[in-house]
Amino acid sequence: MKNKVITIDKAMTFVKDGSSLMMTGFGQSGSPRHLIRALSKTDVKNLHTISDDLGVAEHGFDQTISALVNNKQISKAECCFIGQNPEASRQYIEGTLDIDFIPMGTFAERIRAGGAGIGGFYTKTGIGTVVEEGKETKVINGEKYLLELPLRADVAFLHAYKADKAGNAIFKYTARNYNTIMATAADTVILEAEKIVEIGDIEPDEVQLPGVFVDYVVEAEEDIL
Amino acid sequence: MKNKVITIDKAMTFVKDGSSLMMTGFGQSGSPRHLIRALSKTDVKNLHTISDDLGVAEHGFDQTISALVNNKQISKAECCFIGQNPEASRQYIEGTLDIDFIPMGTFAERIRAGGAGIGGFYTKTGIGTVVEEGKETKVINGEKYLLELPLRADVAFLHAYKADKAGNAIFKYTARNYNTIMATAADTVILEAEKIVEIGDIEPDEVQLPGVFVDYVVEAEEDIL
Amino acid sequence: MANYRETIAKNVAPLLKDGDFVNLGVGIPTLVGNFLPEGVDIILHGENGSAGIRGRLAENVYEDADTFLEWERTHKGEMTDYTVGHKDLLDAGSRPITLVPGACNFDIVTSFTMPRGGHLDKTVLGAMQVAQNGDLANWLVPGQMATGMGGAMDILAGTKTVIIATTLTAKNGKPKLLRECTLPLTAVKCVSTVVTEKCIAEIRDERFHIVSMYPGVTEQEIREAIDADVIFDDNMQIMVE
Amino acid sequence: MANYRETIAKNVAPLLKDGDFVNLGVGIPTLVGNFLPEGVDIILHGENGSAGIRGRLAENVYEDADTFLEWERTHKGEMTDYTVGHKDLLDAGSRPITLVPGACNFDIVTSFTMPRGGHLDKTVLGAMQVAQNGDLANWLVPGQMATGMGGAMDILAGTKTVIIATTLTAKNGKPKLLRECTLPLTAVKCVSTVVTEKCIAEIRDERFHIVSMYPGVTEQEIREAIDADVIFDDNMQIMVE
Repeated sequence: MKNKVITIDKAMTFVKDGSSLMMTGFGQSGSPRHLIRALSKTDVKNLHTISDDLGVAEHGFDQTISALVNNKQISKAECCFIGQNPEASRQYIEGTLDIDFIPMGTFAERIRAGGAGIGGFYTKTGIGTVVEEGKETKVINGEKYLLELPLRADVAFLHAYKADKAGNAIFKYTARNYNTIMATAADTVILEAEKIVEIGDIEPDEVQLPGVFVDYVVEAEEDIL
Repeated sequence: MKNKVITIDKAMTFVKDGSSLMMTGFGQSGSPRHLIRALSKTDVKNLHTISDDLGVAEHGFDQTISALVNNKQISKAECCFIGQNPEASRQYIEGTLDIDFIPMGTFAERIRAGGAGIGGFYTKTGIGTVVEEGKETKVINGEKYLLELPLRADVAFLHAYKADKAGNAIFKYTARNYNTIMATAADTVILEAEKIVEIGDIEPDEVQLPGVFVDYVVEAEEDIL
Repeated sequence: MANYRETIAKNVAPLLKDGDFVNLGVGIPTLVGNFLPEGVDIILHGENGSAGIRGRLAENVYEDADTFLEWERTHKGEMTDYTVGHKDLLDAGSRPITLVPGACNFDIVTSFTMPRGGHLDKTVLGAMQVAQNGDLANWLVPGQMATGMGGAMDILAGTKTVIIATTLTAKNGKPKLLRECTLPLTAVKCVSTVVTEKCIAEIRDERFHIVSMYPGVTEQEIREAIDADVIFDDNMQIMVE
Repeated sequence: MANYRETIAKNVAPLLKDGDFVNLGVGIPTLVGNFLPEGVDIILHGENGSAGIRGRLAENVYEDADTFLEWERTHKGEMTDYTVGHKDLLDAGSRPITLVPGACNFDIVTSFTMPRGGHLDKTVLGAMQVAQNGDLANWLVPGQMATGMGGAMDILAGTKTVIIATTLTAKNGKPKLLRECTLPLTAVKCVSTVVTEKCIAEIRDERFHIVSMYPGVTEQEIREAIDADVIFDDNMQIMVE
């Protein structure tokens, strides 16, 4: 197995102006904060982000995706919820940040489809709501469904508790969230890990994300924010 | 959490003549052999089985699904591969066993759809082959896809290495295979486990199949076959 | 009716049955967990990836950035477990939680397989408007509130029983139980029961059937507060105080 | 050319590059693992749920039912690990295997996300027929062979590079490389390269481009064995003996 460990500076070279960027995390939980902090210190702009939410703004936890919102590095966001980031709401209502709101289960399923070679799928989520607008519908076994299409990105940022140098990863509790699917749906997948171990130090059955989906591994710094 | 442990005799009462029955296992690996052996000793017939294959017949390993084939308890099978069971091939060519062959990735995805409330999905698998016959096609982003529909069953038999009494389960190596999806796609889900432990004895992050998907847990007997 | 939020939560609790797998929305629904009778064993779903939530941490580690940062540093990696709290063990509102024995964690795809696939027994959610056909609006006030729908639409798409926990009228006194919703919908024909501080209404045959009332509340008071077809059950029950 | 199966496998091996994630089909493809050059690090995919297969167990524990049963009893639960073998660690042909350090196991959905989602770099499969447009037939002979397609169609649907390892002609001497397949297809326009015991053919512009030949084999011999449009490369290479 190949050693995929790179520096965080090297990791930043994969994100360019206008890149589409998936980031894991559900609010505070499992956010790739070290990669995001590094990206917030670059001049990269016009990002098209694909993430559950736009981060948590309260109490100064601004190294989640909120750091990129504050810097106005995002021009277009596909996400599910921004209720924990009033600044994102403000930019959205002002019209400076374009947001496409997607129901969370559909969002997850679209990313999974993007990574699994599924061309589209039918779901009942959103039937009879604004989510249905402009979408194809189909009646299957007497029930109406919406057609939803896959989502992919140029780059994905992931966060693990532990990873071996080949990218096999383990998560803690609710930090697993989008890691398993975003790792499959981006051209370049960069995983930050709180702890990096040697290849062979993780048992095959303990692995929660196969390393074959990961392109690069970055060591998260000791501090949290 | 509720204690879901029942006897294997009680488990057998859920399978009736004509029931549709999912069984995990990929050949020898992860087959719910204890439940299958018990079922092979009942008079239940006309089963509609949904399983990767029809078992391994060689060297007398006839407590995989092959036991049900030998007994002619199956009238209709949806599966991917019968190359390890010549008796199934014989019954199929003779016309006494009706088999619908499904490509394995499509088969897995259809079961997953059945368990996840997905009404159907588009895949490229089988385009231009007999698998395409009679199916709707759709061009998405310039590429042609087949529409595939969900699969569900009345009952599912699963096999775990270890489970707690609430059904949270852990598998070994390649025995995990269909457990994670078949547990979601049947009305009654019965899990046999080589080892049953108390609720709380498995860490939340170690669980590979959430107990909420499992209805009943049966202790596998000490012998293997 | 000093604390109407607790009154609502207390009256939702008896609707949850032993063994139910339930998702509780933010706000009043979250309080329901405090009022479950002894011996009633409910498994709580957290859509960010938990089954078996015990509840939020008693201590408020989110008081300020320094406190939380210090807490994160001492609750990371292998340092603590699910009974104590961990920086990576949060609820959908990003607050630290603990779990019960037998709980498990999973990824977001598995988490939404649960409601969308019909594996969740019940959900308790708040509402801005409920229509007599069961339509629900609780996510968007055009031009005013823009948070996104989160997981609500998916949870409603597949969950068998949807209980709404809400005040009978809005803060400005306007009815929330209506003939038709005027706000953008979260889901159509999904609501089973509405629990308010004054009455419990079941939705059947496109009407609100009042099955229980708070002591001292009159039928006329309820009729005036609901802008829809209302039927008072012959076998009227009394709500828990 | 004493052992044509080994000749084919030896000549497939150089087509696999360091770091490739590869699925090897049953038969000749499985032999390829024996001929990888030192230092070439290939991750082998097992469609029943492994990435990082080392190979089958050296000992034949499948000799008879009693031997295997005894082996299962001593290789179960926590008794052994992936370097030794385990009753639940099998390949797609139900044979016990071991894994390399850094290997992992996963469920069937994840396993097929790999090929169908384009995460597998290469696959090496056998063939009954290959057409000059890249169509492949390798799963069904109507009325004679009925095993099912297994995972082949899904692996072919998403894998970037498809290498066929097969004899140039069938046992009865009939060509396998054809203008059009006559047997039911496994997948359309999927084959990149065909490695046989006499030549290596790349498929480009709906023709077989012969890029390498076995020592002593003549162009005429190859032309006669292929019932399709054939072009001999100007820069012809010599196959490994």
